[in-house]
Amino acid sequence: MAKIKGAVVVDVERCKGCNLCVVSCPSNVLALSKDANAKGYNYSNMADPDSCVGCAACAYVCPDACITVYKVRV
Amino acid sequence: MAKIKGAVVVDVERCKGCNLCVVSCPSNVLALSKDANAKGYNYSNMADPDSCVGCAACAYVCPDACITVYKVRV
Amino acid sequence: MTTNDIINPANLVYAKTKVMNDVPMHYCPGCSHGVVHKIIAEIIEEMDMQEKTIGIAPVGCAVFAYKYLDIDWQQAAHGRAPALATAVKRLLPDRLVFTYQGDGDLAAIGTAETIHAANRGENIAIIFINNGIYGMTGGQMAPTTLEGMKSSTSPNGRTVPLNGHPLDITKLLAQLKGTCYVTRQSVHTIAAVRKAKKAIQKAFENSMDNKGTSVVEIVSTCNAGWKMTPEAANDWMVENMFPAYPLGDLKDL
Amino acid sequence: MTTNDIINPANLVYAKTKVMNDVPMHYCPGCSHGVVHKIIAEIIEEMDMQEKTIGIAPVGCAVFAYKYLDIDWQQAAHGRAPALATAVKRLLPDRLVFTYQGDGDLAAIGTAETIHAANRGENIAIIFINNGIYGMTGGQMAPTTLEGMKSSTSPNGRTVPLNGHPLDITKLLAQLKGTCYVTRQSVHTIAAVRKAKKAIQKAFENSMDNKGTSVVEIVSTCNAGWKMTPEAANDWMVENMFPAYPLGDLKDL
Amino acid sequence: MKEEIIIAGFGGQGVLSMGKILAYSGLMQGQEVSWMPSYGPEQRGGTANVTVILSDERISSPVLNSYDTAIVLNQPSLERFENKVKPGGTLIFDGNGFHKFPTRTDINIYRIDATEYAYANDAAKTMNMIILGGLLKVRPIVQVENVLKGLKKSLPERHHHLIPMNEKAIQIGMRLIKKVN
Amino acid sequence: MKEEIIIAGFGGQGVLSMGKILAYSGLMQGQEVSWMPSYGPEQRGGTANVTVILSDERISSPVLNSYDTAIVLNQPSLERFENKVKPGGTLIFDGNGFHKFPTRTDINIYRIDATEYAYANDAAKTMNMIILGGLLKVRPIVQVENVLKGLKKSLPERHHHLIPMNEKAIQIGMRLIKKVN
Amino acid sequence: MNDSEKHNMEEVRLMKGNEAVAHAAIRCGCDGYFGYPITPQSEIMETLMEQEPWNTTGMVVLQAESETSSINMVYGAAGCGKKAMTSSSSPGISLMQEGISYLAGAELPCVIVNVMRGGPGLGTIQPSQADYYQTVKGGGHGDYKMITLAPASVQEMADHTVLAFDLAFKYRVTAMVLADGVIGQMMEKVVLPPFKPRWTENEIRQISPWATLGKPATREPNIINSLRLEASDMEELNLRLQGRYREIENNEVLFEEFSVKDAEYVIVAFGTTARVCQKAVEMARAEGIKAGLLRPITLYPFPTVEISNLANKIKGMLTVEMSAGQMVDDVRLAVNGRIPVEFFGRMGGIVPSPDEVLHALKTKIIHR
Amino acid sequence: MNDSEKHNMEEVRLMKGNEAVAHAAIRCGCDGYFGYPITPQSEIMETLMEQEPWNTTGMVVLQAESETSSINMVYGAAGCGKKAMTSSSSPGISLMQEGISYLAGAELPCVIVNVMRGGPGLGTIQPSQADYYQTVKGGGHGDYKMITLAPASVQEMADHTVLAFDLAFKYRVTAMVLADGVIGQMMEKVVLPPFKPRWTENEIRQISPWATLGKPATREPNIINSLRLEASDMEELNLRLQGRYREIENNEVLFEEFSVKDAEYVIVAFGTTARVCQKAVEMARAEGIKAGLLRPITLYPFPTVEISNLANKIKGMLTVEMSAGQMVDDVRLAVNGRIPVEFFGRMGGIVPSPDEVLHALKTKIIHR
Ligand SMILES: Cc1ncc(C[n+]2csc(CCOP(=O)(O)OP(=O)(O)O)c2C)c(N)n1
Ligand SMILES: Cc1ncc(C[n+]2csc(CCOP(=O)(O)OP(=O)(O)O)c2C)c(N)n1
Ligand code: SF4
Ligand code: SF4
Ligand code: SF4
Ligand code: SF4
Ligand code: SF4
Ligand code: SF4
Ligand SMILES: [Mg+2]
Ligand SMILES: [Mg+2]
Repeated sequence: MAKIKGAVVVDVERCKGCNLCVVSCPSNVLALSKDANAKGYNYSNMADPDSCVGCAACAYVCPDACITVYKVRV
Repeated sequence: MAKIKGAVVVDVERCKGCNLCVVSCPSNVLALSKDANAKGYNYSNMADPDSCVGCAACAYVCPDACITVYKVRV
Repeated sequence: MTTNDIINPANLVYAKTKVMNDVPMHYCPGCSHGVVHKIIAEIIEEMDMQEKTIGIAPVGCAVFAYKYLDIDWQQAAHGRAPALATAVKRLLPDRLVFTYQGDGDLAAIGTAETIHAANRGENIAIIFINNGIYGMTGGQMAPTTLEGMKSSTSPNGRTVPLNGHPLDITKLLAQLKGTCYVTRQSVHTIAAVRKAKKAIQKAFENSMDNKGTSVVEIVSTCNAGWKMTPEAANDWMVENMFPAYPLGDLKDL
Repeated sequence: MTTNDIINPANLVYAKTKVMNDVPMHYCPGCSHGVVHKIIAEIIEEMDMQEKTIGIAPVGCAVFAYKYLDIDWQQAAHGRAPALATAVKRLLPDRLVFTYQGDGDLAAIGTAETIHAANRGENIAIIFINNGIYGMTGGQMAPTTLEGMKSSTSPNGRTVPLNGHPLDITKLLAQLKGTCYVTRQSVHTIAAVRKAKKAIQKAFENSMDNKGTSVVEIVSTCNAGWKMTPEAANDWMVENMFPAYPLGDLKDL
Repeated sequence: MKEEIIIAGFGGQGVLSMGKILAYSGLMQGQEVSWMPSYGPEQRGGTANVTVILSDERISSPVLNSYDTAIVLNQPSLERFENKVKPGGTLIFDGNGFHKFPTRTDINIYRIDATEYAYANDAAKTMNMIILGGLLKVRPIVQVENVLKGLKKSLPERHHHLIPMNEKAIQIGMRLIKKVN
Repeated sequence: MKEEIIIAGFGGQGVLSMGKILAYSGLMQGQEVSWMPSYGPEQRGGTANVTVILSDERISSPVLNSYDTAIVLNQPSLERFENKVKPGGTLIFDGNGFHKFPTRTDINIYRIDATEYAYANDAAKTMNMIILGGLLKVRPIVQVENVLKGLKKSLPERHHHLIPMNEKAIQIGMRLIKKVN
Repeated sequence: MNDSEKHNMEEVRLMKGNEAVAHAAIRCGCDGYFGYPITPQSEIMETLMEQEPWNTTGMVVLQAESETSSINMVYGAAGCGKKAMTSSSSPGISLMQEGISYLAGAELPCVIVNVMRGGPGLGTIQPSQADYYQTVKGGGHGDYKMITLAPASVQEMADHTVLAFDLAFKYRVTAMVLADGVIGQMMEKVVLPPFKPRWTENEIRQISPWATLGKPATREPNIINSLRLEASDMEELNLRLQGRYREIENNEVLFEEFSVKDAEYVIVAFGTTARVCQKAVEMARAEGIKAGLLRPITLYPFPTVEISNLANKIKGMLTVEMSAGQMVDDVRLAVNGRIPVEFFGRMGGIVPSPDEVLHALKTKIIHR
Repeated sequence: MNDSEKHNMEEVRLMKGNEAVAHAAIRCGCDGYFGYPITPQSEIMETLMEQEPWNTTGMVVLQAESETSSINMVYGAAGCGKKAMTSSSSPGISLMQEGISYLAGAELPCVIVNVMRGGPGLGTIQPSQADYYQTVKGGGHGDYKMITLAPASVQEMADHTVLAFDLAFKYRVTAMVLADGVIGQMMEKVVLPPFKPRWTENEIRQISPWATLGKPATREPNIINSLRLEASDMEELNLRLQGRYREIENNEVLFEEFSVKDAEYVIVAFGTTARVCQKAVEMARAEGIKAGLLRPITLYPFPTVEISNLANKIKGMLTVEMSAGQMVDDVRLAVNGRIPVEFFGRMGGIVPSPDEVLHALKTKIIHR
């Protein structure tokens, strides 16, 4: 069975650190960073990139349209 | 069986000759007069007083509260 | 026994209530408004509530209701009677507060005020005269005007694409949690008048018992606006209005 | 295969639609408005309707919707979006016309406009963001605020005697003859987002097919007004809003 | 030439349409005209009246306080307008239902029992044309031929067959009217 | 004595409440005070600022164009208000997240790294009191004892147990603040 | 002779002012009418419904659920660059004030007809001019102006309807036709304006490039909007509006004079009242009094310069209105103290009589 | 010391103008508040909801579904002789114009607070004074006036709320407290007014015998109404109203002067702007310019006589407003051409600065 691997890119400056992507990710890939962006928000990023399956759950629920999702079969 | 006899008094100046009492009377007692009142309306009156049974149907439906009803058992 | 013998206070069966003033009413001959006024006056007399009642008059043919019923009245801006009634009842909670509104007043411009007062469950009675037309202003289309019905703003009859559907607002009001009693009546026969009177009396009692909002719709005629004789208007109403606005209780908690 | 290898246009699964502008949105972190904006933008792109769409923005937090979706917009007075939409659609019958309204806008001050546009069966789509509060003005009670729910004008929780019942306006709209499609959705999970998107797409198609008025309520959060984190707000919504405003189609003709 | 006329009576007596026909007649003979109804408080069963002005010159005020001619068709209208006829002017009344009659001596007073005639001859629909005929007999301010032209212009085509009937009514009115002072 | 102060930063940094405490302190020492927030367009995530005036005399305009003292807690606020400090006045900034720093030489500039301190010491709740402490160190416009009185007055009774903690924060701020020019 | 030539023929008709508005609207290419019945102007919508222009020109006519809704429908239609209008009478116009302010803020052109009746409150349905302040000074919030035309005849009811649309689109403002019950209800001769076709969408794109007709890839989105986040942006909008108002004041003043040339005393009055005053002037002249009449046709822009110039030549002015005295403020502001300006008015639905006016002229101005 | 004595103690507090309105309303025996949220005045209703006066004084506080509804609730409450109020900001006040006209026609006393923001349209939520015309000239239809108080401090927000009720009941009119966003949002010291109990029904029967409390057999029905069938009856109502307005103009003018005694130039300004101008006057005096400030506290009735008298003594006046120039009309009408009257203003939410005002005084008046 082909394995699916995904990756996401967060638009860091657009992100408001709401954490909704984090809790919606089935694979616990995302986490809020310690650093803040220019607006003072702790933005989301891939804490565990290897677990990403590219399901886009995070992107769908992101209110600020910050997340771009990629996926490959390997 | 006691017979019931009724009578109505129409407030002629208040009456607007709408005819609703006339058509609502089960005994065909009422009719609009040929004469008009001061406002130019052909008012209602008892055309066939003997048939009145004092049921007050006319009075209930009169929009202008013109009709007073009396009734006796004879 | 002659008629004159019968006409004797001792034999009195029915007479105009004192709560109804002696001045002639301005309504067109045969207008339903008069009958409803009379019923309300009778109930107020029978409940002995003259001293405790505040009526809210609409803008519509019944704007002059305050001339005919011998109680305290407020005359509301077009459609806003329920807002006035809300304030009056909240500030005078032991009073009987009712609005008297036409279909233009209640179901067009006053839609928001009606729905929100009813949804808040204000302890008021709403008497709603649905004659399917704007009587006062010369017979324009109302929200409740039936499909195909002519009016001065639908001279060839109401059509849905141009004017939308007739609005059954009473049905909506019955859905609201704030209403305790919603009923539809008419006043074209003695039986109907008697039932309508009972309904309004119940609505008034609900107001005094603080049970919520009561709505009594009276499906009515406007013979002037409909351009018919009063009798023909009654027949037309039975034939056309009743199927669209069927009589009976929609809600009674 | 590294993350950088995967991040390649060829592997793209999901990206912000072009109909959504690049400017940052003013919404609070986690606000449902953003998700709904995004869905609408995606549908407009997918239906290739950018050139044919006119959106009507409300007064409410979404007043700035016109900054975020790259289409023609009109900004309506508080509550009047359905009146604007009525005129726009009647004058441009081949356009996609939708309103985007909050619960204060649609169900309080705009009650009459909403009900009458829907009852006329205007061929528009109404997107209704029900977050149970006036977000924009700082969290006051809305018509849809639940019993017991705190807001800045019900600091100890809404109570029926003081503030009346929560208003389920969508249910009323489903009763009206002019509506063809009335549904209630949410956007807190990917599944919900997908369903909501389908619903809005159907509403838009109905507008283009002139089938009547479509209403898509999105039960939403306002974490700022509710004074919760976005996640907690989602949970609170599931637990408290959904029982009062159950998801699903109320009408689909 | 300028003629300032008030026509007043119950609603339903055709007061407004009589005024309208008069105004159209003026129009037909090239005059300036104005027709101003009392559009009172949607009077249900009240009185109606209309001010009609025919003039060779531009008409200033369409609302007047005194009139060259008053046509009054019920008691309240007589009471209201008798005093507003200019000295030397004309007052025409339909005597039906009157219990008090005009008393001025400085004006010309005419009676026309059009209602009675119409009732007796089943001619309610042309009653206002009868009265108009009476007016034209004593104040020939417009020519009958222009009245008929005006009727043609104001009536929808499907009612044009009624015009001869109306012409007859005018003749009747001219016969019925009587000077009473 | 009159002191015109602007405090500016992100919403959520306690800008408005810092101003409020300052105003209350002025009240406690019998001064006239005014507190005027930018109540901007319900700015979600925008900047917030408040103008506080303490004066021995009646305060005329509560809205100002220049200030004796500016406290700026983020970059945009520095850019907006640096130029509005009166010559010889005071500018205090929290360096956290700044990439451009104040450049004026005709005013006294202080830095207080309260955010950093609060982050390190889990003291986010008293951050604004730390900054206030810093202010009072360099501009002793109100006495600490009046600040505490003001706190007592403005806080609901159930929060009075927090006052000692706030007093400590003031002391910390007095230590943290550093002149940078 | 083809159909449109036939239509364009000058034909004298007799109709009510209200009817003239309806016919003129159809003929000048109005796209949409939205209204709610109220006396004394319901004939406007009734005539439209009878004419069924949707079958001929394609004009939309819709009875709204309220005046609030009507004015916002007008906003929606105007936002699409369409010629939209509504009409009402005093209480209904009061309900439109928020919408009117929005229209001004969003710089939308449209036409409103107010056939005024006696107020305040429900008042009477009789004629009045007591909405002058509301119209000319500002019934809604914020700084804005409406071009205000005051017809004094049925002919002007028709002409001003057309003119109102022209001016509204020239300046992207609301143009109000401010009539009163008399003008709305009276019948007079009228020659209706010629038929103009409604604008096509391409024409709208030319005339009103800001209109929301859907955003092609070739332009930025069009946003109809009066909101500004920053006060400075809002001031900029206000400055633009104020600039436009100065232009209107410079270019669009209309008025009519009657016997003013050699006059020593001038009456200023508009609408029905001006006609009454014209009669009063005739009567005064018959008595040898050198009276004249200045009738502002535009109430905004007001003929300030003309009245100011007049003040240098005459002895006194009388303003006559069916109100407690509203336009008289603008007359006084124009005269600025140089000669006496007095007021005579009737209220609540009463039309002043020529005798009263003449009497007022004598007692308040000539023999003061 | 019992509870009410404690309450009556003068205690200095710090609060927002909006909060002060709420507290003052409760304390002065207000019976009912009806409102709808809008920035920058939502704290009024929020404070009331927090205070829960229904548990103490029995005052009713209700969030209505709209401003239209609010003002009509006020009408209903006022019709019962109750002390009723609402508050809003510019767009919301525009929605109340029909109701305001009805209140005037029915001669009902009540209080409205308008915390003005920048317009027209949705505009900004920043402070403005551009609803002066709407308030003082007439936003609703028909001839009517509202007593208009213009607070310039948080203390006056409290005091004017109380005063507004007193004046409203004295004259059976609406009293408007016309504030702006600055006054509503700023915190200042305030001493709240003492507690007054709400009127009992018997007191209401004494004070407002016209109130609809239910009709006892001993009197005719009370009818709250603005409708008249006959124009002559409507005129009678109007004449009564106008008579009352003349009384108000004679008795109730309030204003404040600052450095006016020896002034050569006087600035006229109200509300927040007056405070800015006071600072400008201080600056002018520091430069040796003999400037002064006249602050109308009542905008209606306007201090016409005082300004007129001043015009005989000084060289010029500058009116400063947060608008395109509205009150300046009333200043000019008072001055009637005797000295130059110029205007300086900022719009759309911008508060003018003292420097700007001083500059305007110099360039527009002193060195013109
Ligand atoms: C704000 C406002 N709009 C319109 C009107 C005009 N108007 C008076 S009564 C009425 C409608 C009356 O119809 P309805 O409520 O059905 O009462 P009816 O006369 O049929 O009993 C209208 C539109 C008004 N007075 N005020
Ligand atoms: C006429 C008017 N009244 C009140 C307001 C103030 N106001 C702005 S938004 C809003 C309510 C917003 O609530 P909602 O519609 O639920 O939208 P949300 O912000 O929650 O998305 C109110 C009352 C206004 N702008 N105009
Ligand atoms: S959902 Fe979007 S905005 Fe929220 S944290 Fe994730 S990426 Fe950032
Ligand atoms: S794409 Fe799916 S797996 Fe990957 S981060 Fe997003 S939610 Fe998690
Ligand atoms: S119902 Fe009444 S008004 Fe009608 S005819 Fe009979 S008595 Fe007269
Ligand atoms: S009382 Fe009955 S029987 Fe007698 S007249 Fe009336 S309806 Fe007829
Ligand atoms: S118009 Fe209609 S509703 Fe009005 S009084 Fe006449 S019949 Fe009755
Ligand atoms: S206040 Fe509420 S609705 Fe508004 S942006 Fe914030 S979370 Fe969203
Ligand atoms: Mg009706
Ligand atoms: Mg909301």
